[in-house]
Amino acid sequence: MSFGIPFTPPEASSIAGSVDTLFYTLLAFTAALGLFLTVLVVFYAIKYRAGSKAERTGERARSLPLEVTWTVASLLIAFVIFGWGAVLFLRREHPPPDALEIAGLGKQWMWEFRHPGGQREINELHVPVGKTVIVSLASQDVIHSFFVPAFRVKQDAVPGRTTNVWFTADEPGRYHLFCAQYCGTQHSEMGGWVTAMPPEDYAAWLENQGKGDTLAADGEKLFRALGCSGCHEKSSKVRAPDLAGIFGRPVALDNQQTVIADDRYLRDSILNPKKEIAAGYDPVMPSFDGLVDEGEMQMLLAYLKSLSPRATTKSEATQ
Amino acid sequence: MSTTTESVAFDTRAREKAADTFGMWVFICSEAMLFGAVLLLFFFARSSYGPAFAAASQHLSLPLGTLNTAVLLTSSFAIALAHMFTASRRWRPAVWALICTGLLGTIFLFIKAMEYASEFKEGLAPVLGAPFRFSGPDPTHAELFFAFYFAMTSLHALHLICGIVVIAGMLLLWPGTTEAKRTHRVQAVGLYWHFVDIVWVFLFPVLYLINRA
Amino acid sequence: MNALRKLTFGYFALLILLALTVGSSLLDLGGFNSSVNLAIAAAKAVVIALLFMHLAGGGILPRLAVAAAGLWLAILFGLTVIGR
Amino acid sequence: MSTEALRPTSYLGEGAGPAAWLLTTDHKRVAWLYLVSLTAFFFLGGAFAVLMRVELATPAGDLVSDDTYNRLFSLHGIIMVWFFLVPSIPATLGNFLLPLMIGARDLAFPRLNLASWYVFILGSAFALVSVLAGGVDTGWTFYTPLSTLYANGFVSMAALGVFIVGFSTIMTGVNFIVTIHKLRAPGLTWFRLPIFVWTMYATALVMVLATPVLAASLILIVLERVFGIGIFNPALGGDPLLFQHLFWFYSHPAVYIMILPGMGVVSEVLPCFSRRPLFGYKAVALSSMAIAVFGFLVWGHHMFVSGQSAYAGVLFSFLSFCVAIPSAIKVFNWSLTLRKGEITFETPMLYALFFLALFTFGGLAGLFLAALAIDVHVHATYFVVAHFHYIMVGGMVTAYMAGLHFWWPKLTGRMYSETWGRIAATVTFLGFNLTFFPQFVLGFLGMPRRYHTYPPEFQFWHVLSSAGAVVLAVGYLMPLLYLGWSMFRGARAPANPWGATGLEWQTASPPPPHNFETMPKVDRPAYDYAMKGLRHEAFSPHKDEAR
Repeated sequence: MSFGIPFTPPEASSIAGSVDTLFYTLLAFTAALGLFLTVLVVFYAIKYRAGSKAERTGERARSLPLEVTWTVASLLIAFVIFGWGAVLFLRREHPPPDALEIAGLGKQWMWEFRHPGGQREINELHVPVGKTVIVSLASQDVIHSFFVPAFRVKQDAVPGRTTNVWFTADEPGRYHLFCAQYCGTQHSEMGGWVTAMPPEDYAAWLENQGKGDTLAADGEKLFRALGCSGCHEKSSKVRAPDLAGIFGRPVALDNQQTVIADDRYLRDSILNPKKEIAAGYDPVMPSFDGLVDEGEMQMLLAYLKSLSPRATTKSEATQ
Repeated sequence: MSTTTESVAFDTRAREKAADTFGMWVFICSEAMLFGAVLLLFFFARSSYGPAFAAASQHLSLPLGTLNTAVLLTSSFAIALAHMFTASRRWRPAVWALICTGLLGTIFLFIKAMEYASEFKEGLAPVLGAPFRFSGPDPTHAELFFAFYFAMTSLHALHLICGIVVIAGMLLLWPGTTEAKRTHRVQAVGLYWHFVDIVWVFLFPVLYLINRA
Repeated sequence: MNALRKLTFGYFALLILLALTVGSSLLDLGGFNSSVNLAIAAAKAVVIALLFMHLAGGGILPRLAVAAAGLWLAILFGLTVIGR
Repeated sequence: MSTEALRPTSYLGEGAGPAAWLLTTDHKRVAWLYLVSLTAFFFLGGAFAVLMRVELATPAGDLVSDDTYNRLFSLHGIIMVWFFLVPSIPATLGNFLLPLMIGARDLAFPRLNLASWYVFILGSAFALVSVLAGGVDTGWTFYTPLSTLYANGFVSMAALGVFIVGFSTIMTGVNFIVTIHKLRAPGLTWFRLPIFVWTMYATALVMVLATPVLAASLILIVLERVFGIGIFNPALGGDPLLFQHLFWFYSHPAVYIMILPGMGVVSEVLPCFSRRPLFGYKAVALSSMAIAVFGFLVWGHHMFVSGQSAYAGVLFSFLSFCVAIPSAIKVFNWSLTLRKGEITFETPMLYALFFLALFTFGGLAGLFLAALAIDVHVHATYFVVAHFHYIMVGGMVTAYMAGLHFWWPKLTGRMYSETWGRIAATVTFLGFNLTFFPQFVLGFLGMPRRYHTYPPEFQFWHVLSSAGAVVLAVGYLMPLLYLGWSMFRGARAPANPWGATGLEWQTASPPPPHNFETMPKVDRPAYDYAMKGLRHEAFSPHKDEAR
């Protein structure tokens, strides 16, 4: 493009085009309005400069119809832009089904990703083109933010909660991955590349990475090692909720309320089990706060999710 | 300008008095936002960790907390009396009422300090790296409760200390102060003192009275 | 002595409210304890504001200031609750 | 040209020793105390900015280390926001003009006013100690848990400094509110007040109601760092998002603390040099109040990607679009004020017109940020940096310069050089756009803010921006020189050099100690230029003296 000077970021995801349409529409509108006002002011400044022969009589310095008109017009235009932006934004809440879920963990100062097959990479993320990818984000220390300009997506990774961001890459290539939330000394080095590749290349790449245990399998090992299985297995003597198919299911609580078992609920149930107690069970579960770190939490969540074969991850807003 | 107004901006005492009262109220509203913000954080934490907060709250001393509330309410009564006496130009009782106010404030701080000391001894004070020992079911969030407890009560105590210092200063300058200015200052300090009292009136149930039943 | 009676009344009202709030907290009101305690605290604040701080007699402006603070606290609490 | 001693009736003539200044309760002298201290901070913060821009001329981090860079932008933000922008117009021009404009002898609480300056200085001392000791690396936003658990700078010191300065802000706010309510001259009804007074009132309201919430969050950071009381500690269940809620509850309205006074200045300058009443006076006055109130409802738009609920995002976006309306109304009204005027282009007018342009474009850029889907992309990028610099620097600082030149004759009793003034205004305007326009492009390209290094393909735009920063620095240094010179050598100013309406022009330049020889009465609306029939020739006596 023009002398190697970039003017626009690459459009490489399914939503990039529609975000850009809104952007350019808004750009055209603001440029038109801004230029109109500039021209108007310059025109007045020249026409009514001191000593000019312009007509100056009549007219009080206000005009109610004019003021009402521009107030209403501004409101209407503002609401249109608001609605458009909001509709596009709410798609963040509803990823297409059959998504590939990758765990992303931010820590000072690197991004660590784990694919469902257990493949691990740092500051690099390989994704297949044409397949929706949900990155479930957590942070080990401070707030980070997962930002891929070419995909027009950004989401903070906040310590103490799981957040999700999804995208569908539709153009193979290598794109910048940034941390967009200031996170300390090497903030600007925290990032790397997202490589979008055709599905068959992605499969080959996964193959090359060697197969470790899957994230869910690691989670299952942890589930046993921490003794969770001791109570939550069907054969157990302690009465604890059966976790098969738990993810995405409504759970009745002992205070007559019902919550959906989403990332937030599962995380809280592990770290703060007294907060929401499933109806009909005694609050006997100990807190695992301080016993599992963020990486292990991601394994446990992956395992619990794998117990719900049908449920595709809905990216529930974190509460 | 005339000596009856403190500020050159006013031509009459009455106008200045109204302005003073209003200014004090605006300042109090500003302070209310300060404590409101901290309370907001507390309510969110409590709604997330209710049982832990209830368990932790049981470890505060209800008798001392109640006594302290009574002490502070009495001090408010005393400074309200001081204001009443200045209005009818009875200076001697006014001074005594002010001295009482300051003393009651000091007693409050003394009792508070005793509470702090016993909490430190019990290992309930997660302050300055002191070890936190809590035998309840959820020590992590009990620690959060005590963090709030110390933050909120020390912020309140700081306000009270400011009030005591101002009353002491006012009493030191008392002999050389014109009568009009005395009334005026007692009223301003009184408004502040009552506000600090109101803050405690909210802190007491919020911190001490969770789930005593 | 009207002013004195007013202040004394306020003082005893406050002590009674204090007794009420401590007493009520010792009863199990089935989840309403906190609401009762906060309501009593609000009542105490009103007593102090009206009887000790003479909020009612000080002209419109102090009341306006208090109303503004109330409104702004409501904004702070309300929108933060929504934001979570 | 004149060496005659200042008339003893001027506030400047009443004692010249340090005590006469440092113990003054005269609002006009307190304004000078603030002016001098704020100017020092402006250039300190500006120096940090220039260093940053020089570092960013190359993609690699080769001039300063990453830690140093982080401290540069943190201190730039902290100093510019709390030690310059927030107090700037209110504490200097506002302090000086508010009593004059409403026909009062002083502010309601003159000693509180002086005290507020000392509190400001105390807070600055903390901030400066933290700078000298090694700085702060949290960013001006102090986000937890970075600021509480991980940052390695002198965070508590800086946070305490900001906390203390907050009290000075609150004192100023209380003083202004009471003054405007209680000390207006006879006949000066609310709808006869100059817009500058309206904006001071709106600003004071925000100061009083928002600042304490910031104070609360900062004091909790200090408690956590110094005493280990971990309210925000995620390991104890503290919620980092709650800190952001409290922080932005203050910091978004704080943006209006910064811009509203600028709007006030421009609303005085544009009518004066157009010889026309302000178009739609009531709408402008009420929209100032609307901005102050609605400004409190939109803070969540800083948190669209933070993890707050999506529906809260939608609500905050909606409210943000609503708050754009009063600003739009003002821009239209200012533009139409020029219509049928008799316009001259003295320095204040040039600055005011530049303000109009920069504020308009900066405000329009705000629409992009309020639109949710676009904000997800440009949030925390240079687009945001460009947007708020268009408002804060292009808008607020430009208006500050307009006001400083407009009321300079009143402040000092001297005229400045019109030629130099116009040159400086133009240099600033060009330098500003060169600095910040490229940052819009960078932001859209995805360049995150607060980056010490960056991918090489962004360099072209960074170089433009860095070059602009140097031009901008020159534009800001020029007034320091010619205004400083004019203080001692400038031509004597008449009481009303611009032929402006407003009570402040009806007393001598510089004003006598208690502002008015006889207390004024008001029987006409603000900006009654048309009715007075003032002629251009009559109000520009200094035109030839400029050379």
